[in-house]
This record gives sequence, structure tokens and C-alpha cells, in this order.
Amino acid sequence: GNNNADNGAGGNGEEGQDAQLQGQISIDGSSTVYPIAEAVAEEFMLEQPDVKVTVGLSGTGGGFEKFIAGETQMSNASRPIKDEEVQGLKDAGVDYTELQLAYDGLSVVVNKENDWVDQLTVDELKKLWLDNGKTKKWSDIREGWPAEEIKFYSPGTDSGTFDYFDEVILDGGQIDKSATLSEDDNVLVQGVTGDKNSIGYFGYAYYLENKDNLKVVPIVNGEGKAVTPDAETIKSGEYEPLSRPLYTYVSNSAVKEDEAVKAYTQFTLENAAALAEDVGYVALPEEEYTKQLETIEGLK
Amino acid sequence: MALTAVNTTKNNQSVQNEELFVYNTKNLNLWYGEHHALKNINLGIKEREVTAIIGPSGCGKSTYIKTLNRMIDLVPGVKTTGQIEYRDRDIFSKDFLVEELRTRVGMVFQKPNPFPKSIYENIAFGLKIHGIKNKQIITETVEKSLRGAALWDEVKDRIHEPAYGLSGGQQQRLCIARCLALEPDVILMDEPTSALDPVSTLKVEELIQELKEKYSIIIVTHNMQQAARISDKTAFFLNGEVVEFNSTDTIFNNPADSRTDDYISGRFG
Amino acid sequence: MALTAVNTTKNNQSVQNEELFVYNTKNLNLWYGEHHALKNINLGIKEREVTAIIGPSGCGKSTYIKTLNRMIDLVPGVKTTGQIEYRDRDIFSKDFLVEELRTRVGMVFQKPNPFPKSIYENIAFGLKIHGIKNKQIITETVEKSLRGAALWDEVKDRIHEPAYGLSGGQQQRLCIARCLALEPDVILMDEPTSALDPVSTLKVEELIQELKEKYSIIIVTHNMQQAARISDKTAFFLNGEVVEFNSTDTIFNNPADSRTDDYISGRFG
Amino acid sequence: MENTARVKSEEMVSRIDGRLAKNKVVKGIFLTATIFTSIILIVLLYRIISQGAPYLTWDFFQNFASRRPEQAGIKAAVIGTLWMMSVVIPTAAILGVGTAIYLEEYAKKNKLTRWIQMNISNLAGVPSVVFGLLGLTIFVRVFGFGNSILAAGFTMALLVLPVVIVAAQEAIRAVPKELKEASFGLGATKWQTIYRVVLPYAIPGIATGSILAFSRAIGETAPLIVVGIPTFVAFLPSGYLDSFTALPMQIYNWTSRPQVDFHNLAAAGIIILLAVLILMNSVAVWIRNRYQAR
Amino acid sequence: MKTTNKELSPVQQLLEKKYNSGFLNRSEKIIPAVLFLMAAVSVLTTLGIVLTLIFETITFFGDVSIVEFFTAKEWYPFSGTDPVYGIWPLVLGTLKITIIASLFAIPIGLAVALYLSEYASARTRKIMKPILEVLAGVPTIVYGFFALTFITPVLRGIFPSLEMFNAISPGIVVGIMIIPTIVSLSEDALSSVPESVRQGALALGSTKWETASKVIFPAALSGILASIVLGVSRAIGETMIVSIAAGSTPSASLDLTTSLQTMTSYIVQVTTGDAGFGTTIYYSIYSVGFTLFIFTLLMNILAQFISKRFREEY
Ligand SMILES: Nc1ncnc2c1ncn2[C@@H]1O[C@H](COP(=O)(O)OP(=O)(O)OP(=O)(O)O)[C@@H](O)[C@H]1O
Ligand SMILES: Nc1ncnc2c1ncn2[C@@H]1O[C@H](COP(=O)(O)OP(=O)(O)OP(=O)(O)O)[C@@H](O)[C@H]1O
Ligand SMILES: [Mg+2]
Ligand SMILES: [Mg+2]
Repeated sequence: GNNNADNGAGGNGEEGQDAQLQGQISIDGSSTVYPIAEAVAEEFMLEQPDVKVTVGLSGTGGGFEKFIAGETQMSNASRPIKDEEVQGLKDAGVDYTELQLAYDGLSVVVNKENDWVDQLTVDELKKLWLDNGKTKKWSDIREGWPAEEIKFYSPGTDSGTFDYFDEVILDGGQIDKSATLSEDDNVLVQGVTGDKNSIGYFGYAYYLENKDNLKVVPIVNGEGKAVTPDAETIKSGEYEPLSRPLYTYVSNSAVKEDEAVKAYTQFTLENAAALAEDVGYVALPEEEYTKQLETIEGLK
Repeated sequence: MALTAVNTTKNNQSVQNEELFVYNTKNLNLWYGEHHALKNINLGIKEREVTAIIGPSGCGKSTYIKTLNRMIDLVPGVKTTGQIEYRDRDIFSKDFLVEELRTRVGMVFQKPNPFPKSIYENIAFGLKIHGIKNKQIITETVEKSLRGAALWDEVKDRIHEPAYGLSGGQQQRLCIARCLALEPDVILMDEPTSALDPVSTLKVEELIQELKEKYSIIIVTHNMQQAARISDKTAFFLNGEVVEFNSTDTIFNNPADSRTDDYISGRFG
Repeated sequence: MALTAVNTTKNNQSVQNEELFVYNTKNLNLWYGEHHALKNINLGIKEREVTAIIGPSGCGKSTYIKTLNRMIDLVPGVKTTGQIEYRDRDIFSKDFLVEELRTRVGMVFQKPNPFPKSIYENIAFGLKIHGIKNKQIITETVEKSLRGAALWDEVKDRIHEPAYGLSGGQQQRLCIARCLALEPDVILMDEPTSALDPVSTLKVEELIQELKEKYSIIIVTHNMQQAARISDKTAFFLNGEVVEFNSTDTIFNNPADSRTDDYISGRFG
Repeated sequence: MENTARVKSEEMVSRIDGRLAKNKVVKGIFLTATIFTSIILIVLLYRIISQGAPYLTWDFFQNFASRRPEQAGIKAAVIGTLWMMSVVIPTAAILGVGTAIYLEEYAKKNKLTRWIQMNISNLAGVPSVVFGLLGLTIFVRVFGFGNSILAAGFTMALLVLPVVIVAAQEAIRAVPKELKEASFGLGATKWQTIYRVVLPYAIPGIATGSILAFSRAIGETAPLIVVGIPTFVAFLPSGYLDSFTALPMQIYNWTSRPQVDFHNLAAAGIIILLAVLILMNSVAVWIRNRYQAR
Repeated sequence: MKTTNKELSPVQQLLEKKYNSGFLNRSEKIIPAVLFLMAAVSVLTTLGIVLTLIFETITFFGDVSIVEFFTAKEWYPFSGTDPVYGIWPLVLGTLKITIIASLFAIPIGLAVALYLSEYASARTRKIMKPILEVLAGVPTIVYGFFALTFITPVLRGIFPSLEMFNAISPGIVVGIMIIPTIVSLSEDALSSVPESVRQGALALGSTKWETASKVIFPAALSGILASIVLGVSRAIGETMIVSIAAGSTPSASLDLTTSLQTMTSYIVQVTTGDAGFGTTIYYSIYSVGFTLFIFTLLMNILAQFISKRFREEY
């Protein structure tokens, strides 16, 4: 990173338009965060064509591996960093800053022909998904529901989505062992669409794209209100506990030493809100971005 | 001697004095694409005779003999007109299956082409595909055929070894044996002895003499002496045409066409 | 005639009456694995003579001739003892590169083996690998060699067409031409005419007579007449041994060994 | 005895109908299998083409990736794949044919050779993901190529190498020994014989087998993911140590996006990928015809 | 005629010069060494793979007992409470897919190869082979979605009890994917059997089928086996199709109608997923990779053994 910008770090949220930066920025990590990162990179390169940004999708863990090895300056994550990774970064001497970019609302969906499920509580969700060693029927969950065997569709156990669901719904317990797991949310969409007695959950964007073929289930939140996921309810925090933040981790030294990385990080925070919504995620409240921007400014 | 051979023809056929053709070729023409390789061939081949086909390289001998059992079908782009009758059946007709034709008409090729199998399996092959499963019959036939091809003594201790370990000459004799195993009606031979030494050649020639008691044999040869020694009739081919076809005696001693004479006496070129 | 040939040897060699050997084989033994294929061969082959090697199939003729230019090296598991000298140089010695040996000693094989290239390229091949790039020399040599092999007239219009389009006989003559192109000192021929018709055979035989003015020729043949016609010396092989080696006249008319007599007169079996 | 012979012959002939019927049935089965396979493949292709064809606009070729499907293009991936293949093909072809020549023509038939041989055919079966792990360790890290064209190209070359070797060996083995003899007989050295006789004769076979292998390299995703090839690259590489992206990465990413438009773009990407394959195959067919010996 | 050595033809003069200038160029000696080095690359590759896998595998077995790895009947590495690492369900998943794919692809592949080499016209062959070769390069994700969105619904139409994710549909599609490999390489092996051998059989009155099955096929057997081994290896190593269409549920049941996970799809799941770097799960992929490696090794040893027994020279 040799670059020549001197005023690229305007604190007012406007980029230094006259400064043409150069350099290379490598970003890798979660495929869930990828669409946002791609959008940011795309926009950024319109303004700074000489900064070559690349975005990969090696998964959160794979991204951290590269981040630790110093091969990337930014690492996308669909879950908070894990202890092992913190340790790895420490051993490698990499200081980092955690940034939140957007929310994803995990959407619980059932088949279009399912006319009995109107809403679910967290407890019901837990009862549904937690493994009890037996096959479950709808009637086991709530009286009056049909005595048909439930088919479960869940993101792969190695995904941040699963991790989050497991944590907030199952308290880290074992997911129903009969559940069909798949790495690809599109594949889950297919599964739920094809099975009348199915239930599944996945990222909000996937529900949004397929809402004509699926029925989304309102989830009863802490205040006892059944909430359907949408941009409003996710952003406001009303849709809980199933909305989760998406992260990116940036190397402090890269920000400090490389004007391009710094400019890029600021650009990310300034534009994440709009771009996230563009690709099907939900923006954080405005002040979250401002706060994080200040943190970056502080990295001198 | 040639004439006596004709007279030995068995009288299980009703009309004895009528010409008895195993093969009757009528106005046969053949093209390889544009190349007119056989021109208006007319040949009647008698039962239980040895018919030799001679002629310079490239004159169409192999082509003709391959047409007789329709091996020529395998060459793409070949066109034929005219007729060939095998025992009064049109070999090009739909009703006459090539498989039947080729079972009745054995063939020995110019280049030895044993199967990549053991010596035994090479000979048993023909029997097996024709549904003969009796082990004893097969083993007997293998021995008989190998003896017939003057090969038995050389290979009897290793008939279960790969045929490709044999020398060129041995391989060719194996191919003859393979063909004999099916005891065909007619045997086509395309220079069968060109890879054999005189001793084996002699044996095969003797064999041919013996075989003609039972079979009709058509043999392509470059060896004039051989043609003279073993054949009853000789056809002389030149540039895809039959210049002369007559008893071997006549062809060699009193040819009608001067070109035949030239070729036979080595003046031809 | 055989003796006159020897006398035509030019006197650019100092000692004229000393035996002048191009090849001198001393106590050669050869095994294919366990199989003892050549047994204690001793043969002196004179310059500018045609030496014929005859013997029944499997007696080791091809093996011997392949040893002379060390083509036998290509067969795995072959073991030799004894010595072969080519113009007083031990062909098995490290100093004598097989490539040089094989360039000086041409070879024509039993089965025609043209390269899958054009006729022209087949003959140019040898020149090119030896670094001869001059187009004019190549073209001249191609024509000369084809003429030498009595093939020019037949192929002159299509020398840039694939060699595989030629008939068997034509292919073999092409292989002879290919070998002639390098103008070797000695030419080894393993039944070179067994795939040729008499006319071509005659031409090749004439050619051999002509070539021996310049080259020494060793020829394996099954054709006794051929050996008698063209060779000065004849070696009779049997079961891997040299039974008799003498002037062709002597071998054919007055053999010392009764087995030779038996073989030549066709009584052998 | 004469009689038994005749009877035998008639008996044989009498069985011909049955054998022919069998032949016909078998041929029918084979033909059905061929048609069945063709139909499946046609369905597969039809689905891809009908889905992707409308998206094959000029912009699609001209644009880099974008979050907006209507603006997204495949330029970086196509160019990147071509760059990568320009590493894979020569590397794998030279190493593969070289190894095959060594094994077929030079190596003694001893334990070491057999062991090398064994090792090659085993490598052919090692899953591509594992090659990805290898590439990551060796090329990206140890050699320090980073996630560059060179690193990915070498990884892919190693992945396809065993197939190229095996194909080349088979082709070399199929060269008639008479031809080699002819060449040696003219005093050609071993290498001249190999170079001028064996290789030209074997090239059609080598080309066929290698094309299969190279096709595989073009379509492989897993090793690229593991090596860490980025997906979003909005510039063209200018050297072999530059970052790049490749067609399967882009396609893979598009298929996993929620928006249907991206799925259609993926189909369009697949069409491009097939077009690249067809181009490569045409080259192979051309080589095959040019050198066709038989 | 020209009889003395003094009157050499131009060709002889040039050759004579060559003899005197030393016949061999150095390349004859260097080339074998260079070629040997090339051959060494593939050995080094194996070595690299083994080393890459083995260190991380050892780390993994520091956390998980090797006995559990081979004897436990469950594979639940993600369970927060008590992760179980028993490789069997993954092996079983791989076996299911491989067997179904082989049962589907080997007969069909060989049938197509035999059709093309023994029955079809030269033109058909010329058209079909390149097409098949192109299809061999279709990215496997495409086959994956083909399985999920086409084959599975078709099969479910016939067998309603079939689940959305199952072994049969991806098994068949993996089979479809390896058919081009088997066809193309087998066809090469079949058509390299010399024509004269084919003629020998036909001249004895054998039908095409008899010629093909009794002579050509055995003669080409070693090449055919090689193509099958390669195809089956690809089936074992196939990742994307299985990840997409078979689900990712490690299952120890023999049921073919339910979701499963293979060794490869587990590796890809973890490498593309969000598991933490340096965790036991992360190292587990190396142990699975190593198992997979041993697996393909065993299969190859078997194939070598078979091919040695059936090799016919021609
Ligand atoms: N497959 C083919 N395609 C085109 N032309 C061919 C083919 N086979 C043979 N010919 C040509 O047809 C003519 C006759 O060939 P054929 O092989 O019948 O000759 P032949 O008399 O058997 O010669 P030889 O004595 O050399 O075996 C030759 O000119 C030959 O070049
Ligand atoms: N590569 C080989 N391996 C083992 N044995 C062989 C090999 N080549 C030839 N032989 C054997 O060595 C002996 C001599 O064979 P050779 O080919 O020299 O005979 P030949 O005299 O040329 O016969 P022909 O007249 O049939 O060509 C034969 O018994 C043969 O079976
Ligand atoms: Mg012929
Ligand atoms: Mg011989």
C-alpha cells in the first residue's frame, strides 16, 4: 500500500472526491455477507477505479484463516468472531475492529398449503426443532393441528444462520436429527416448497424472493406480539429474537497504514445501510453506523 | 493332377455333368469411393476345387476375395454392382445373413491376425460363438485344427499361452487353424503362406490338397509355383479385371492372353 | 557368379587377398528370457556380397538379423554373449552408438511398417532425423530411393498422399526405399519380398543385384529360389544354430550337411 | 467324420437366427442407452439454455459483477478463466506428456515405476477439494503466489495432471511397435523416435484424454474456493500474479443468491462456460483430424 | 559405378560429417532426466497431499479419540453439548452415492461406448464424442440443480415416499455426470483394438455383438477398467451435486430415500461454512479428507489388481 491521499479521511461522511487512491484491497469471508460486500466494492470502485478490490466467499472460518495469515485486510462474518480465531489473530499480531453492517431476519416458513400454522412462539419453535429422539407430528406441537409428520429444513450446521438459530432458539441444544440440512438456502426453499408438512428457516432475502411460494410464520417476540419479518420490524428490533447482525472485521494496521483501506472502510460504513437493503438485508439504525465510523476515525 | 481333382467331386449332387458352382460371380463391379477397383468380374468357382487368383500387386485380388464373404462391407464408401451367388443364393440379398455366409466361408488373411487370447481360445472362439459348449468337442477340434495347420507339434505344450508370443509364421498358421475349426464349406485364403517358411508352406499346401476333398478353396497367391502346384483353376487379374480364367494347366502352359504369358514368365512390368 | 561378385571388391583396401568382413559374428548366443534362441553363431559376412539366411520358421533368422543392428535391444529380457564386429568395431561396445550402427546398416522388415505420413515424408524421415534439411537433396533422394525400390512410377503422382493408402506390396517397397535413402553400408532384409508379387519381387531382386555393387546385403528369405538366384553366400539356420554356411552354389548343389539337403529339397519336416 | 463335420456346420448355421436376434437386442439396448443419455443431456442443456439465453446480452460480456442483476456481467470471470487455463493447459500437458513418455519409454519396469504408476492412478481419484487444500498450502502460502492466477492455475494443473498422464500413456502404448522399429532401424535416436514417430501418432489420443481433463479444470469450483480465489473482481488481470476470478466461482455465487435474476445469470454464465468448452473441443477435434493416423 | 568411398553422395557426405562430429547431442542424455523430474511432480503432489492432510489430522486426533472416529455410529460435530465424530455415516453416505452412481453409469456408459465404437457410423461417433466431452466439463453445480429441480421431482412423481433430499436422485445424477468420462475413455480403448482383430472375428461368422463382447471388450479391458476407476473416483470425490441434492444430514441408516451427507460434502460444508478457524470442527475436515484419500487409495489398489489379471496384449 503506497498511496498519496492526504485528505481522504474527511470526518463529515463525504469522501475525498479529488483524491485518487491506489492500491489493492482483499476481502474474504462469509458468503452471507458477500452480497453487501460486493455492492460496496462495486460502488467504491466507481469512485476509485485504481483501487482494486476483490471479494471472496471462503466462509466465515475460511475468511478468518486468511485474515489471520494476513492475506486479507477485511474479513466478513455472519457470526461474531470465535475464541479460537481471536487467539489466532492475537498470535499473528493482528489488531482488528469489529464492524456491524446490517441485520438479517431469519424467516421461519412453511409450505404454502399449510393452513394451520398462524404464528409460533419461541417455545413452540424450540419444541419443534429440538431433538427429542422421536419423530414429531404437528399435533404434538399444538392441539388441533394435523397428525402428520413434520419435515424440517434447516441451513447446514456449519452456517452462521444455524449457529444463531441454535443459540437463540435451541440454547445450543441438538437440532432434530431428522432435519434435512443444506448449505444452500435456495435448496431449502425448494425443500419447503415441495413438502406440505415442512417447516424451515433461512435468511430474510430468500424468503423475500420466494414469498409467492412460501408462507412466512409470524414469531411471537418478547413482548408477546406476533411479528412478521419485514424491513421495518427487523430494523426497529421488533422482530426478535430472530434478527441477527452481519459483521465485517477490519485490520487496524491496514486502516492506519493504507489510505485506500481506510477510505474503503469509511465508504463501507457510510453506504452499508442503503446497499444492504439493495441486496435484501436490513440496515442498522443510523446511529450505529456513525458510532462505528468514529471508531475508525479514532484509529490513528 | 488338376483334372483328376475335378473328377473326385462326390456324386451326392443330382446332375453330375452340370457345372456345379459354389460361387458364381456375375458382372461384379466395385468402387472404393471413386476408385474403380473391380471391373466387370465374371467367375464361376467350382466345388471341391482349388482356385488360385494371381496378378500383380494392387490388381484387386484381395478386394475380390474380401467381397466373396462380404468382409468388404467393413470398408466404408465401397459400392458394388453385379451379383455374386454362393450356392445359388445371392450373397448381397437381405435373406442371406453375412454371419451365415461367413460361417460357411472361412477366411485366412494376408497379415496374421490372432486374437489377443491364448492359442487355445483363438481356435475355440469360433466354436463358442456358434454355441458349441461341449468341452471335449472343443478340445478335440483345437487339436485337430492345429494339426491341420501343421502347428500342433510346436505349440502343444503351450496352447494356453498368449498367441502373440508366436512368431509371424506361427501366428499365420494359427489363423489357418482357427478358420479350419469351423470346418467351412469354402475357404478363402489371401496369401496364406506368404509369411510361412517353405516347410510350413509345403505342409499347408499338402493340407490344401487334402482339404479340397471336402472343401472348396479360393487362394490368392503371389507364388506362381504355388499356384501351379496346388490349384485346379487359376484366374489372372490385372487392373481390376479378369484377364484369363482357366484350368491351371492351360494358364501356365498355354495361356490365351499374351499378358498372362508375360506375367507368368516374369516379363510383365 | 557368386565368386565373381567377391572379386569385384575394389582395391581401396590394402590387403586384397585377406578376407574382408563387414560383419564378423563370434560365438554369439542369445536368450529370450529362458529361451535359448541363438546358439553359438559364428559367421563372417563379406563386403559387397549378398548373404542369404534360410531356415524353417522359428529357427532364429529374424532374431539374428535383428541382433546385427541391435534392434534386438528393444525386446526386453534379451541376453547375449559373444561378439559381433561390424567393420572391426564391436557393435556391443559402449563407444559404438547404436544410432550410428543403424544408420550405417539399413533394415527392411518382415511386415511393411510405413509411418503414418505421406510417401514423401516417409522417405525424408531418415534424412531429417540426421539433420539433412536441404530441400533439394531431400527431394532428389526421395525420387532416387523410390526409383531404386521400383515404386516411383506407381506413386510419382501422389507422393504427398498418405503411405497407408498403398497396397501391402507397395508399402513394403516404400519401406525399402526409405531404407535406401540413407545409402547405408549394409542392408539387412527380413523377408523383404514375402509381401510382394513376382513382378515387384523380380524388380527388387534385380535391385539387390545392383545394390551389392555398393552395399553388402544380408537377406532372410523363405524363398529358396530367391536365395539361389540372388545370393552369393547362404547360411542355413536350424533351431538357433548355423548348420551350414557356404557359397550359395555349394549349399544348393552340394551341401555338406544332410539336414541342409533335406531342407532345401523340401524333405525336411 | 465327414458327416459329423457337415452336421456341425448345419447346426451352427441353424443357430444364427438366435444369435442375430441377440445381436439385435443388444444393439437395441445400446442404442437405447445412447439415446437415453443423449436425451438427459439434451434436457439438461435445454434447461440451461432456455433459462440463460435471454440474458446473453452484449452488456453481459462487457460488465463486471454487480449487485444489480441487470448490470451484472461476466467479463472478469471469462477473462480470468482464460488466464487460468493458459497456465493449466501448458503446465498439465507438458508435465503429463513428459511423465507418460518417461513411464512408457524410459522407465525400467521395476518397483519404483510401478509405484509411480500406482500413485498416479490414485491421484486421479483424489477429490478436488483435497487438491484445493494442497494448492492453498503449497502455492498460496509456501511459494507465496497468493490467490493469484498462478496459484490457481498450478493447483488445477496438478488436479488434472493424472488424467492427462493416463490418457497420454494409453495413447503412447497404442503406437504400433513396428513404427518404432522402423524409426530405430533408420538410426533415429530414442528421443527422435519418440518426438517424430510416437508423439505424432499418439497426439489424437492424448488430445482426447486431455480435453476431458481440461474441461474438468474449467468447471471445477471447490478447489478455487479453498485456494481462496475471490468472486468479486472488477478489473482485468495484467499478469500471472494478479488476483482474478473464474467462471465457476461467479456461477456458484450467482446460483446461491436469493434473487431469481441471478439464477438466470448463472445459467447464462454456464452457457458461456459451455461455449469455452466447445471452443477447446473444437481445437482438440482439429488436432485429432490433423494428425489422424488411421 | 561409384564404388570407392571417395565418391560419396551428398547424403553420405552429410552423414559422414555427423558420425565424425560425435553422434549424440547432449539432449539424449538430458531428456530422460528431465522427464524423470516431470514424473516426480506427481509423486511430490501425493507427498504434498499426505503431508498437508496428516499434520492437521494428527491435531484432530489430539481432540477426538481415534477409536470414536472409527467406531461411533454418529457424526454430529456441531452439537454444542456433546459432539460425536464417528466417520461411518459419512462413509456410508459416500458409499450410497457411489454405488448408485456406478450401478447407473457403468452399464450405460459401457453400452454407449460399445455402441459408438462397434455399431455407430463413423459420423455418429465423430459427433457424439465431442458433445460428451463438452458435457464432462459442465460444472457440477449445474448437475446438482438438475438433480434437485428435475430428477427429484420426476422420481417423487413415481415414488411419492421419496424425500426431497435423498440418495437416489443425486446418485443417478452423479452417474450421469461420470457417463461422459466412462464413455469417452472406454471408447478410446475399444477403438484402439486393431481392425485386423475385429476382422478375424467377423470372418468366422460372429455377429457384431459376439465380436465386441468376446474379442474387442476383453482386449480393451484394461483401458475400460481405467475409465471405470476414474469415473467411480469422480463419483466418490463429487461434492457439489451431493451438497445440493442430497442434503447435508449425516445418516447411518441404509435408507436411500432420506437425506444424507458424504465425506466430500462435509469438507465443502466446513470449508465454505462458518466454522471457526482452529476449532476441532475445522481440523475434522482433514481427518475426513485423509479417510477419503485412503478410500480412493484402496479402490485403486483393487482396480490395479483387477486390471493386472485381465490385461490382454495385442
Ligand atoms: N480401403 C481402400 N480404400 C481405397 N482404395 C483401396 C482400399 N483398399 C485397396 N484399395 C486400392 O484398390 C486396389 C486393389 O487393392 P487390393 O488390396 O485388392 O490389391 P491386391 O491385388 O490384393 O494387392 P497385393 O498383392 O499388394 O495385396 C489398389 O489400387 C489399392 O490401392
Ligand atoms: N520377443 C520374443 N520373446 C520370446 N520368444 C521369442 C521372441 N521373438 C521370437 N521368439 C522365439 O524365438 C525363436 C526364434 O524366433 P524368430 O522370430 O527369430 O524366428 P524366424 O526364424 O524369424 O521365424 P519366421 O520364419 O517365422 O519369421 C522362436 O521360437 C520364437 O518363438
Ligand atoms: Mg492383397
Ligand atoms: Mg522371422
